[in-house]
Amino acid sequence: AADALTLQLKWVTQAQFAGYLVAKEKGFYDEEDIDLTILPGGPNIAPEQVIAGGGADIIVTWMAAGLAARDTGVPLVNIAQPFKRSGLMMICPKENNINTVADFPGHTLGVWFFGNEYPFFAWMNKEGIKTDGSPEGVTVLQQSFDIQPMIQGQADCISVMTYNEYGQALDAGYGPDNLTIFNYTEMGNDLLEDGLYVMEDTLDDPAKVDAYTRFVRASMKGWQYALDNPEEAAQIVVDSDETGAATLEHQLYMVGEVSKLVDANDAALDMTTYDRTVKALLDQQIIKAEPEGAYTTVVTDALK
Amino acid sequence: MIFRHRILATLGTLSALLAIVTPEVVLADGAAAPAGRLLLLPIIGLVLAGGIGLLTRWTLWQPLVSLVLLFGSALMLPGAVAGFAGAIGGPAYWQSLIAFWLLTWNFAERLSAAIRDGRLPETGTGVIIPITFGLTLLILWEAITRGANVPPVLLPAPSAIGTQLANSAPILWADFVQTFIKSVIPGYVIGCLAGLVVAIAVDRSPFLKAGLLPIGNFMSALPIIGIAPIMVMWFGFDWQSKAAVVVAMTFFPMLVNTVAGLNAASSIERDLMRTYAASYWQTLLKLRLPAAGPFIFNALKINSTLALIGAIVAEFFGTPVVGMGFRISTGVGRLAIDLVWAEIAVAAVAGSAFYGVLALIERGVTFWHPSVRGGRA
Amino acid sequence: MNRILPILTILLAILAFWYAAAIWMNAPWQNTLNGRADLTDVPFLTFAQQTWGQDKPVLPAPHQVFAEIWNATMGLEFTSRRSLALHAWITLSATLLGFVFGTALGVGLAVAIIHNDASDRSLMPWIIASQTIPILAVAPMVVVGLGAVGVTGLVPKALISMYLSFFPVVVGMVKGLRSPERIQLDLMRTYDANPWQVFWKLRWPSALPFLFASMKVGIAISLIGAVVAELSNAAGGGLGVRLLTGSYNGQTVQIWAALFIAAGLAAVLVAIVGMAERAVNAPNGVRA
Amino acid sequence: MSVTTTTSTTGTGAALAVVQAQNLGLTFPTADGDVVALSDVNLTIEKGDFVSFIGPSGCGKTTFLRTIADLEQPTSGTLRINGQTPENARKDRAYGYVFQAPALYPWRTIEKNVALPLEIMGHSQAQQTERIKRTLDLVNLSGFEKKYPWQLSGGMQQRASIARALAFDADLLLMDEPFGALDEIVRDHLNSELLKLWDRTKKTICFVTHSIPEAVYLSTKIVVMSPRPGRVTDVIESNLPRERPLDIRETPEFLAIAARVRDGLRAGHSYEEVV
Amino acid sequence: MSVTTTTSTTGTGAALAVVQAQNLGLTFPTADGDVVALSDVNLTIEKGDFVSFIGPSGCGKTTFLRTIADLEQPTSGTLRINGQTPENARKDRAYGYVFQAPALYPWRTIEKNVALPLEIMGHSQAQQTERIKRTLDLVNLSGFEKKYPWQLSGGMQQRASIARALAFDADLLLMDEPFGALDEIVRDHLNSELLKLWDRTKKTICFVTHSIPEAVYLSTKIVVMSPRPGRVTDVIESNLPRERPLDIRETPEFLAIAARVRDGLRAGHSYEEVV
Ligand SMILES: Nc1ncnc2c1ncn2[C@@H]1O[C@H](COP(=O)(O)OP(=O)(O)OP(=O)(O)O)[C@@H](O)[C@H]1O
Ligand SMILES: Nc1ncnc2c1ncn2[C@@H]1O[C@H](COP(=O)(O)OP(=O)(O)OP(=O)(O)O)[C@@H](O)[C@H]1O
Ligand SMILES: [Mg+2]
Ligand SMILES: [Mg+2]
Repeated sequence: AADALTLQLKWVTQAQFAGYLVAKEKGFYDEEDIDLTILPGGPNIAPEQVIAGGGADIIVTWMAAGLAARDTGVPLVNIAQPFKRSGLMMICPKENNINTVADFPGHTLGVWFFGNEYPFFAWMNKEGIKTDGSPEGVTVLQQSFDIQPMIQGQADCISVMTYNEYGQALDAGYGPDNLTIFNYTEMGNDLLEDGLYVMEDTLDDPAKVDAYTRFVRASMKGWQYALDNPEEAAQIVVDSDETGAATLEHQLYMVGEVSKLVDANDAALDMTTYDRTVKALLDQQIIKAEPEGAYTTVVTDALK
Repeated sequence: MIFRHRILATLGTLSALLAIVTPEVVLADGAAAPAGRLLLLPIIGLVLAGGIGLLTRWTLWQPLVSLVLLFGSALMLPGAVAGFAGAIGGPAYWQSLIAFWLLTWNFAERLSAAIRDGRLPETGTGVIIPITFGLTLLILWEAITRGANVPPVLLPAPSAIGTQLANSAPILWADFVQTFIKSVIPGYVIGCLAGLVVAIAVDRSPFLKAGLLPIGNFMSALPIIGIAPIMVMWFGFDWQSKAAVVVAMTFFPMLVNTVAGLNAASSIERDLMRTYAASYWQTLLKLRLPAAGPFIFNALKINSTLALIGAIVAEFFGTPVVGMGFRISTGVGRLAIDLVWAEIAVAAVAGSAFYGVLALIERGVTFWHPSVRGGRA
Repeated sequence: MNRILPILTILLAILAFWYAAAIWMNAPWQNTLNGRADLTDVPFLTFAQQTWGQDKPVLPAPHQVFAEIWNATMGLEFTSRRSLALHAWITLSATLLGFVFGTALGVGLAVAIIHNDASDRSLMPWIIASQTIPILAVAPMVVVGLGAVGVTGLVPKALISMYLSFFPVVVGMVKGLRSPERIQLDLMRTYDANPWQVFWKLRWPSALPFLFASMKVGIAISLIGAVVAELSNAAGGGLGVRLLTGSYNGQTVQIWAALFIAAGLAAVLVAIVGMAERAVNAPNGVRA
Repeated sequence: MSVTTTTSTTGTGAALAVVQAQNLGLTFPTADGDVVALSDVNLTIEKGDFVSFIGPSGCGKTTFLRTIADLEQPTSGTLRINGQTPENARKDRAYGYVFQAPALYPWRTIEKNVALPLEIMGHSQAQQTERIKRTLDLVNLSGFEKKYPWQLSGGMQQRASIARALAFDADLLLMDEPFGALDEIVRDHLNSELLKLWDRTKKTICFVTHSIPEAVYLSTKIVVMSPRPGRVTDVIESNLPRERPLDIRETPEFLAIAARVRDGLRAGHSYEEVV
Repeated sequence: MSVTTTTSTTGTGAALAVVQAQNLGLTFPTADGDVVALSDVNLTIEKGDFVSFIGPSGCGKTTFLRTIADLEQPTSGTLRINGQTPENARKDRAYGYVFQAPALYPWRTIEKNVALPLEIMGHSQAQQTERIKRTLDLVNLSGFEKKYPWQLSGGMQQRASIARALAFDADLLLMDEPFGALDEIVRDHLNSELLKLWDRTKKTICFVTHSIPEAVYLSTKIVVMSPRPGRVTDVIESNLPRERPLDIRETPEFLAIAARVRDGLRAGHSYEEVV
């Protein structure tokens, strides 16, 4: 019989996960003899918690959150890293007169928490800007998952993902000419985003490792197909969304943006970004010790 | 009554013995076995003595002493059984937990019977029972998380939560001030007052009653979760939006209860007021509001818990980086589940204290109501 | 007719207020938009219309919300995932299940508390404490925890509804079951009625008004519970999920539409409990 | 036993009439058919009258008092209190009412219950204290000021409710079996106190009782009613002097009136046939 | 007026005693001091006795009945019902109780209210129907079976509550002013019905009343009580024959007993000094 696997996504069903959705829809998992269940996430679902509780076999999460979880005793291991670059940005409307990082102090910045806050704090830490709300530092707001705080003027700068909220900002009439944009990748402050993680002990089981390998192979095939056929991929995403919230237009935009971050040919972890991620986390004492065995190449090696 | 006590006592004692005299325990040969077995003997003695003491009842102090003995041994049971290598999570372990539960229940039954008969004073002894129950829950929780090996990221053990509670006191305090003092209290006061005033207005004017009550019901039945993001959009990130959510949340129960309470005065009581040609306000103040007292307190108590939930939930949709709701949501994301539960514990204590104060006031104000007067007319 | 008139008047007042508020709240953004488009001296009426027609307004105008509700219910097949009717049904089923659980649990606990001193003393404080646990914090853990043992779908949501809705029922029922006058209880005592008889012939009938008052609060809260549970788990749909996704995408119109359907649902449910109350009271001869 | 005695008192002296009922009728609709509580009642009560109502239980005595008090609306006929509608009379606080049940508020002490009408009618604090003391003395409840109603015996509760109705000085007193739960001694005592009060203050009193001697002893006019439908069957004017020592009850005049009342009562009664 | 009359009836015949009280005392603690409701009560009631309790309001009559019924716990002395503790007697359903207030359940019709004890004691449906009909007939409430309590007059409610207590055949009847709200005719009627019932069934009856003629007419034994603290001041044995036509009330024997009761009542009364 097919190997049953459950994949817990980091967020709601959207084109950020197009590869997996397409692979499932196109039967790539069936071809690899994998019976995959995809669980959508949401703002209150911590994938790390789900996998620790045994609710999933594989999760999609950000490296910082994965390593932090490993540090608190959930032994997560990265088995593949389709996202090579970060989609995270901070945008500030021009009228707020923020043009460089030096202009930040005294302003209010919107940040997502729930495991998404690490890149921001790593960046501020690197720049030496305090985040405690003092006059020489910045005031941090827990931001909702949209661009309302910017429109409402509640925050001077807000966090966006290139493939999602930035699109909302564009729709709302914002753009490069009236926004100051801080792109984490371009600044070299990017931490690794969507990777695939499993529990460490399962890797002792060769049958499991084999199943993971087939899973990753099918997933990468899905990514390739999605990047090649953006329209069809967007449609598949919309059809997979049980909530009926996803719109074709927005998903199409998202596929386009995500394609800039994903490398469909290579699932392997990029060690420079990995090291930078680890260093940033260590600097901030988000993790206490250099992680050991937080990634494995057995799966990606087997793909080659 | 007494019959049930005996059954409970017998069952408890028997199942405690059963837990000890399992092959698992008796034949255990782990490292801890010899020492553990030594410990078992006095426990068996205690259980037997306590059990016999429970089944015979000569004087007041005698069952009490045996109860304490029994309760003490019950407390030690799971620990002692767990002392055997591999016994954690085994049948003997669970058996001892069941025994523990039965014995504690018996303890509570006995104690409350003694209070009811006047053998023990209400003040002082009265609080022992809920505390015992709480402790029992905590012990069971601890034992189950350990026994069943529940991952701490799903449900941490109370001991871990306690440690976190002690370590993060300043954070917890700041969160408490932000959420409870700044959001809950003003929101609660405004919401309850508004509910009361609207209920009186609605009751006063048939036009409003016909027009506003259905629409008011509709509006205020909005699931607050939904209005939370809207309130954040309208009132900003800080406590004002949370207070607004609390207002919206406490309004409906107060409205419904007060409207019901204002109809609680009996017809002869109203007739009396009619014979005095009492004005509307006089009837309201001297008859209908006092008669509505029990209903209004009902709403106040329900609201005391709703308010806290409302404020915390609203903080999920955007806050400054302080507040109980903020800490809980980010805590889950960071897998700092013990901090989350520490925060929950603070919320529970604060909410219970809030409720308790209201219940005390209620006893004072509606002393005349049969439900408060109780058996003694 | 004289029941409709007041409602209509108040409704009209609210609508007027709402439209005015929409102009006021959407104006800043509209000004920015117009500024960007180099539009100046927009006549007030046109401006008002603009504020009522924004894509993602701070406060959507009533007609936008109702158009969305109409399109998303009548305009679509029931089985379509975009159909609000479908999502409302998903939420409703969890609400009802949770409400039934919650009422049963609440009544059961109240009965235990009334009849057993030890339960009264030990349970009541903890029942209260249980309600001070912020449910949204626990809901995801419940969903995750139950998911880990393979319970998914309707039941976790219903459990959360139950958790919220049993409380008003316990509080109300304890009060109601204790409401008989002393003399009424004495009468039962002279018959040496057993607790079961005292319960069915005296306590229960006197508690009925309290039960219905509590159930009205309980069913509204039960709906909130279902929505909260949906917020923690986007899988499976429901009004909560619509609220959530609407909020990610800044789709205020969608949020409001989901909210109105939820409120409508709550109102209908409360009304149904009210009807049940009247149906039960009629044969009991309770004076109107 | 005909209504002729009644008609003789209507018509004239309307200017002085405190209560004037003409063809008064009242029907309660109930789930299983209408109950005619009052039908075709004609009655005039003049200022200073002491009128007792007597009749089998369920004949409409309470209903008639309630109608006077504007607590029930007649379904036919007219009713005038002091020449006004009952509603206006009520708003003028024209009467004090002692209900058949004590109807004390459980959250107020006895003293506070008696104070209730005084508070509502805006008496000063000093006046309140004085009147509470006086009326509680009158009904012999001194010493129980601070007790709650549920701490008193049935008769004490009833006395408290009498005190409450006497506390403010209404010119018309409507008393529905005020002494029902009291023993003979207290009753005699309160009867003579009530007579003194009435004589002194020239109040008009409507008094429901089941005791024939009490009715005869107290009244200037005794209204005998009969049930199904509730109607007035006899109105007996008493020619006893206004000053009435207790032993007047042994005089032949007294006994004659009592006999007439008893006959009227028995005639209106359905018992003789039933038993 | 001394307790000597009492002692003569205690001691002997204990085997037959239905109620036996020795040095019985009961004190209510209230917020502003204790109320001594009963003090040092000695009383023996034998099987077949018809005992009336008479005394000023607040003297402890209700409290004594409630103590017999195991609704209050004595604070001193002993009390035996049929040789048992009051609790066991209650569990044997040894008595029927008519409260001073009707205490009908508002959600039940009159018929259903009367059925209540029958349901609880597990009578068959047919038996219930038959008994309801019989007892409602007895109190002359036929035709009101389907009405709710609040649709009845005060006296009718009281009669319904009497019917309820008579519906199941208890050997001991405790009646607290059962006829207080009834007119003389109905009262006479119910008095003689009650006497017949008592004579026929040999029940034991404890009867609180405020009417001296009623007490004398009905009783084999009249207990006079006085208040503050509540105590028995006189126990008067009546030597009237068991069969008592209504006109027995004019005989000298009757009047003599009535006079003694009135004296006892007056002596126990605090009025004479107060007024
Ligand atoms: N629950 C109570 N708490 C405090 N005091 C009480 C209570 N019940 C009765 N009493 C007091 O006990 C005394 C006796 O009351 P009880 O009801 O027995 O009088 P009673 O003889 O029946 O009077 P009545 O003829 O007016 O009914 C009274 O002084 C009353 O105030
Ligand atoms: N609210 C009501 N609904 C229906 N019927 C009623 C209502 N109130 C009174 N009645 C009926 O009206 C009739 C007269 O009742 P009322 O209370 O006036 O009698 P009453 O003369 O005061 O009797 P009692 O001496 O027993 O107090 C009765 O048959 C009663 O059943
Ligand atoms: Mg009446
Ligand atoms: Mg009494």
